[in-house]
Amino acid sequence: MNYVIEMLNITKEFPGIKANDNVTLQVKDGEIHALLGENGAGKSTLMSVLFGLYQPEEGKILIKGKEVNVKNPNVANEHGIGMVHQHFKLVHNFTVTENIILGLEPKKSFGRIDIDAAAKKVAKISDKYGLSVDPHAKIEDITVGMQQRVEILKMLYRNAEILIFDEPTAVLTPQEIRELMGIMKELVKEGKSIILITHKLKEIKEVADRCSVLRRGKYIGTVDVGSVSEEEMAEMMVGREVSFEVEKGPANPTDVVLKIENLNVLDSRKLLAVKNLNLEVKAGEILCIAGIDGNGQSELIQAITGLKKIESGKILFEGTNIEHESIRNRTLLGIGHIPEDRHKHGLVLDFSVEQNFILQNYFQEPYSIKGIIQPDAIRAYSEKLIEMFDVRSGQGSITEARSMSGGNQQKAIIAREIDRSPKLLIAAQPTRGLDVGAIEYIHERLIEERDAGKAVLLMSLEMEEVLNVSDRIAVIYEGEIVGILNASETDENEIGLMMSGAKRGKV
Amino acid sequence: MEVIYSMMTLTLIFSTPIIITAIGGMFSERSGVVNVALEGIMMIGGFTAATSIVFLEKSTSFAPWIALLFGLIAGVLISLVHAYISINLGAEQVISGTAINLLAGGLTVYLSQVIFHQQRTQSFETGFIKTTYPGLSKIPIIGRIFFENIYPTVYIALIIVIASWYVLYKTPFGLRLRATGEHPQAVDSVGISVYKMRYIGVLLSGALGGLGGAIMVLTFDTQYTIGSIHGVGFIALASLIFGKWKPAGVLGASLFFGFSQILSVYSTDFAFLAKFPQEFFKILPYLLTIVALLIFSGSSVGPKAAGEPYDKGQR
Amino acid sequence: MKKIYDYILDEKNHHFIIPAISIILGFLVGSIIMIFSGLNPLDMFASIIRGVFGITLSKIGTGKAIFNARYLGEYFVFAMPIILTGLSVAFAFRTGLFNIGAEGQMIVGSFASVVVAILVPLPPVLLLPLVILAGALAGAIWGFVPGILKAKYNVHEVVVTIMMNYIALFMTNYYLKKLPGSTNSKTVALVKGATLKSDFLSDITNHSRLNWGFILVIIAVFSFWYIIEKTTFGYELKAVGYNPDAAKYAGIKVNSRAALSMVIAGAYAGLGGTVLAIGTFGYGRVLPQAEGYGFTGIAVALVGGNTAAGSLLGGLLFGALNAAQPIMQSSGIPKDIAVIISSMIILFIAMQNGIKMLLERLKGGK
Amino acid sequence: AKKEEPVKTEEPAKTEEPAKTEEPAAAEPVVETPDFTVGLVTDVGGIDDKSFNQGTWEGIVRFAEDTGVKTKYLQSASDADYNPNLATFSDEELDLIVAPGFLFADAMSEVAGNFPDQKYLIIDSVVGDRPNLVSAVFAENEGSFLTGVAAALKADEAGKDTVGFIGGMDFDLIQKFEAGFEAGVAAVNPDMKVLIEYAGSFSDTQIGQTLAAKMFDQGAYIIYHAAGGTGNGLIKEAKDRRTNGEDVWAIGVDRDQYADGIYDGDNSAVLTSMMKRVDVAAYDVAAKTLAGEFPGGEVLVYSLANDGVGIPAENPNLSDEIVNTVNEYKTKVISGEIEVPVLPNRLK
Ligand SMILES: Nc1ncnc2c1ncn2[C@@H]1O[C@H](COP(=O)(O)OP(=O)(O)OP(=O)(O)O)[C@@H](O)[C@H]1O
Ligand SMILES: Nc1ncnc2c1ncn2[C@@H]1O[C@H](COP(=O)(O)OP(=O)(O)OP(=O)(O)O)[C@@H](O)[C@H]1O
Ligand SMILES: [Mg+2]
Ligand SMILES: [Mg+2]
Repeated sequence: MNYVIEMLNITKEFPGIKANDNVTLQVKDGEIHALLGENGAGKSTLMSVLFGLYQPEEGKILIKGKEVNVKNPNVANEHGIGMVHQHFKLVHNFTVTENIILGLEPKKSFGRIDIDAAAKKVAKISDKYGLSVDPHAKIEDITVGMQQRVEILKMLYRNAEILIFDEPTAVLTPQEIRELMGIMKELVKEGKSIILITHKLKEIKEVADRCSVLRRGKYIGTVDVGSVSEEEMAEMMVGREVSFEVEKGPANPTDVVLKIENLNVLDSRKLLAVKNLNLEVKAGEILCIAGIDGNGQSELIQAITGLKKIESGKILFEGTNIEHESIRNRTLLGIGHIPEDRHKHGLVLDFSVEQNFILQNYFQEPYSIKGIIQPDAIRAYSEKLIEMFDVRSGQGSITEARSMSGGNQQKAIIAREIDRSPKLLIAAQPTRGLDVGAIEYIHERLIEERDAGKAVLLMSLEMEEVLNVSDRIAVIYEGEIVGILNASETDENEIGLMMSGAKRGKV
Repeated sequence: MEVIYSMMTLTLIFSTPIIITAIGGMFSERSGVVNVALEGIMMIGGFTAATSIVFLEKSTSFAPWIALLFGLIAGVLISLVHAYISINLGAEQVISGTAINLLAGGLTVYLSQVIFHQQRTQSFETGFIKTTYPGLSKIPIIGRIFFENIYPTVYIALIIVIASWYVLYKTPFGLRLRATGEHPQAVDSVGISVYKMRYIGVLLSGALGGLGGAIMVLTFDTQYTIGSIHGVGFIALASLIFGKWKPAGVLGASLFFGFSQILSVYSTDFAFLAKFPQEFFKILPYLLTIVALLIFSGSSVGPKAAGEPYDKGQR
Repeated sequence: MKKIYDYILDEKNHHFIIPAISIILGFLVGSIIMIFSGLNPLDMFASIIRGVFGITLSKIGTGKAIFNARYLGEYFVFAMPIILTGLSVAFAFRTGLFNIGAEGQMIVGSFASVVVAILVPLPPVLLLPLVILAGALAGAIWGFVPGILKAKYNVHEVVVTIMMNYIALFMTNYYLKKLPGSTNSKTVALVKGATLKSDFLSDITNHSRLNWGFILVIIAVFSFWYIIEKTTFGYELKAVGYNPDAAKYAGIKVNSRAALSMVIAGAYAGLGGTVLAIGTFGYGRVLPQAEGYGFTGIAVALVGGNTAAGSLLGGLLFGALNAAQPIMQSSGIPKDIAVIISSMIILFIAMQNGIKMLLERLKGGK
Repeated sequence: AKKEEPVKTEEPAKTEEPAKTEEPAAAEPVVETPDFTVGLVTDVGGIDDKSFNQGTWEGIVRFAEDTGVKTKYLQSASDADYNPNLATFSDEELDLIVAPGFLFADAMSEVAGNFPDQKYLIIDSVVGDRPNLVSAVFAENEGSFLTGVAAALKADEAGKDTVGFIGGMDFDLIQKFEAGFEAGVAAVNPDMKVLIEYAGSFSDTQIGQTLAAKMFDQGAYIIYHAAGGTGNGLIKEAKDRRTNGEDVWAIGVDRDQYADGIYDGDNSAVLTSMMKRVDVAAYDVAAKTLAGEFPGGEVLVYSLANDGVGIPAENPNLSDEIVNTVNEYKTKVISGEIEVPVLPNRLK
């Protein structure tokens, strides 16, 4: 068989995790090969190994049949491997041509860059593949989709034969995605081979020839896309093994605590990340926002908690619009927030555990009286939380948060947010990166909150968590809720299809 | 009219060290390393040049030029410290720069005492000499400004501005340097070493800062003293910002700051300026820089990655 | 021995060990430079001991008075302003801002104190507090400008503070000369009631210039510690300094806290100017150039790990180097070695990542 | 430099090592070494500042060489050091403590009050009411008068009608230089124009040079400076212009600056200098103190009459004729026939 790339038995470990465990990937000449897997399955790691960013502990790489030691990205480039990174590597105030030729500048007399020749070449390549990129445009003036084409041109300019796309559609509009698919097809027609990393089954179905699936670092298998259904691929991706059912009784939803009406939120690139979104969360239920990373769930939560300004729409908390309330006021009104990124938002790592416990209420009695911090009250409170939530650390209350394990850091945040007894608890990826025990514990606490009559808004990327913990599931796709399902009446396949945009449900 | 010509020429002379040093700072910051050590680098360059000329002037008529070279080399050496600390050790670049400024003051005076047994270098006789170029000075207007009673170092400054513009905007090196200051990850991803580019940027600032300091001492002074540079390095920093990190802008800003000082010297000759105290003209460059920063604050000028240590792993 | 070794290698102690190593290395480099230029480093240390305590080692055994309290008094006079500028830099650091402007804040502090002392006709009991307040307030205003520019427009505070230093210098010089009775180099002497001078303190220290300024310093050190460690406001400042994103998440107004911290930092530096003007001198001075108190303050803050007590110790350390300078110079040691040592200490602290790596390697190698 | 130096500025190495001078007994076989020490506290300039610190130190060293007494000095790192440095010497009970410059006035007065048993000399400032303190001041206006005369004569000789003056900072001490110079020029040629400029600094050579260039361009033939380090810029500009064949001159201040103006081998751009003999003052007072005649509380005035100010003995750039005329004027000033003003015209 004619493979351009063979990654055989690759194992790559990070401290505490085998990101790739004996993974094999074989890419045929001239095919589009999809690499499918959940978040954290090890896709990017595998590609980073291929591109020379990481060195694997075990396994070997063959390029066009020859074993190669890809020490660094330059070696990869020499072998005709190019990569479009998920985060574009473009200089914003440079022109398209300047970005493309960076590092490989054609020269004319007196050591000058021959920018005209370069621009012509860029235009030629662009025409050849129907990319319609203006070689003289500045990056900051063009759309994200166009920027991605510049990245593609960058590879083509370097005569790359094997093109890696890491989640290329995550940041694109549907039209742009359609165009990208066309470009990919054009590329393989010209004899290139493509590895496409994605979660979206629809896309795989549309362009890919074959698909390799990873799950939790392990290689699951490779299938011919034409001969399997989306459901089958989803099953491979999610897996059946799992699931110790979480003990929980039926929900008793009562009043609506949070009501979102026609909400629109922009992301950092000024694109609509949340589109005309409507949602209700009731007291006594766990509503889960399920979706693939980057579909607007982060922006939605930041809008509710006040970390992000909204574009339009209403956020009603117990009937009052909180659009203009400060973060502090939303907290005081009774919103608790377990943030998605615990190191960025959730903790002050240089503070001690007890100082982190009071992050949301340090200014209130008994922790502060007339502007003076009350160490005794804080210590007592801290001891209580440590006891109640079993937060383990070297020196108890005075342990620096930085020195704690991820699971205990997360427990500390959860302790802080739950103990304030908020009417609405927002938990964004609360179990990310934690071990099984910690996950179980956190799930129990969330259910306890629900049973105590609180509204819980869960955001998760983990299919099991979505299914086991929540009562209702709102699937988000491209900033819209594409379906609301009862957890007891659905399954992974249905959710997976909705998450990847292949199916729409009732809203 | 006579007065205007004189003022123009003097502005060129006055601005020369500012221009050269600021262009040096531009290379450093374009590579992504903030350099507040320009003042200190100038001091080291000025001291080295003064010391070398004292020892050389009796033996060669090229002494000033050789002294410039030594000043330049000394600037490179001291900037190596900044480069290592900022680039390899990922330190807070402003702290490193501040320490170098402080060090330069102590070191130059200390070495003066070791070498000359006094707190300043010995006086030198030659330095650079203002020259009038007989043929050229007859050219209308231009001749009077550029070729009469002027130091050859002025031409060095102008050549450096043009050369740096060329290098920055026309050559592969310039493209890579600018990219490094904007988006080092992008540079790394196409196989160019970010560290190498940053070293070159910082060492260029050392070379030009050293040269600027050397020129300052060899044109205005008869020896190096602790007061020889007196804040010109910070004016250069101001010019760099006011000139938006661009060669032409830096030239314009430096000339403007130089001109404001010349105006203060001539203020007694113009009724409308005589009202302003000397202090007003001294404050002007600094005040304008703050205003400029305020105006720029909305738009993003200045190398985006300047001041941030490069971490290979970061995306 | 093993215990000491472990203590040094323990990461928990780095905040203390790294400045200590930097200080040692700074003196080491200074000593090596001296040896290379044919000087004896021990003479430098003798000068420092004499400059600080007035203990003349060579007099030991000669029967002459070995100790002279005046040196101690003058030593504190040296240390007081740089402790205050050190506090200023440290305070701003606590919210993640780099205050290179302590110099300028100090200059305007001096200026404001002198102006009030000269122009405001009040009895001493009322005047003195006003004079002190004016100094702190002027420094605070000078700190507010970069603070608000940073908070509102995200203009980098480093460049602004450098520029503000020069503006402070030239502007105050201009106005000082305009005060009634001023010459082109200084103002009239302030009435004694408007100064911090004290015959009592001077007498007990053998006519040194020790003055009540030390009380202000103690109050400043204490207030720094109190604000940072004890108050809700200090908690917010620290949170902003350590992690602005988390601070925002917790509902803290990050920008206003940053601006406020520059205001307080400026007040400390302004107070430093007050102590210098109405404690050490008793008149306003037209300065030919900046005096470097602000830059020494950076060293003080870095050595002190940006804490109150650390700045106090750092101020005493660099005060010792200052006090020793004339004595060094007169015993044939260029006084500039003190400047070299100070700057080397800052450089080594800047290199702390390198020192940490070295310590890690030592640990690994064990 | 074929001329006798009034003070040994050419050999700084000798004066720079106090360690050496502290033990004169070892260096020179003086039979009877008096137990007497003179101490100098300098300002930030230090004993090699080419200005009054250096001059004063040279006077003290010369006195030590002549008599075998001991010397010491302390250099101030800032003006905050003045007081403690003076007090340090007072503690050590030195026999005479000297400080140059009016900036010392406050510190001197305070320390002299604190140590009534010590003897002090302040140069360039009058500090009254202290019986243990002598003030030495100079008639800079008289010395400057002579340079004015010399400048005007030289300009007349060359057919030029303008001369100039650059002051460091505009305050009374420097105004005395300005006033004397103006008066000297006017005494010779009342129609001659005198351009007056102040640099606003004693250490900014950039401004010094620029001011000089401007004034030369405006027709000044000779420029006299009383601006310390700023004057280096003037001398540099004059050297440059003379190298280019332009006929312009600089006049030095404080010491004989002839050597600073040397260009092209032997030529100097420094026409003459207004010498202010701080060394003489330091020497005199030290001698009197040693002899037990310390003139406590007095104000000693050094003027043309006692050669405390004046132009150098050798002036290679001045013709004998001019020197003779200058000397005639000197006699007239000494005799009181001419009274030299202390206030410049612009302030009258
Ligand atoms: N540099 C690293 N150090 C430690 N762990 C890492 C590192 N990079 C990735 N991991 C971990 O390795 C596992 C696999 O990550 P990888 O990025 O390959 O997943 P992925 O399939 O690309 O996921 P995603 O869809 O989120 O991009 C994850 O658990 C991740 O946390
Ligand atoms: N050093 C690390 N330690 C722990 N987790 C890490 C580390 N580096 C990355 N991760 C985690 O691994 C996951 C995926 O990382 P990865 O680098 O593969 O990201 P990616 O989104 O696939 O980016 P790209 O496609 O641009 O490489 C993320 O959850 C990230 O937080
Ligand atoms: Mg990803
Ligand atoms: Mg990935």
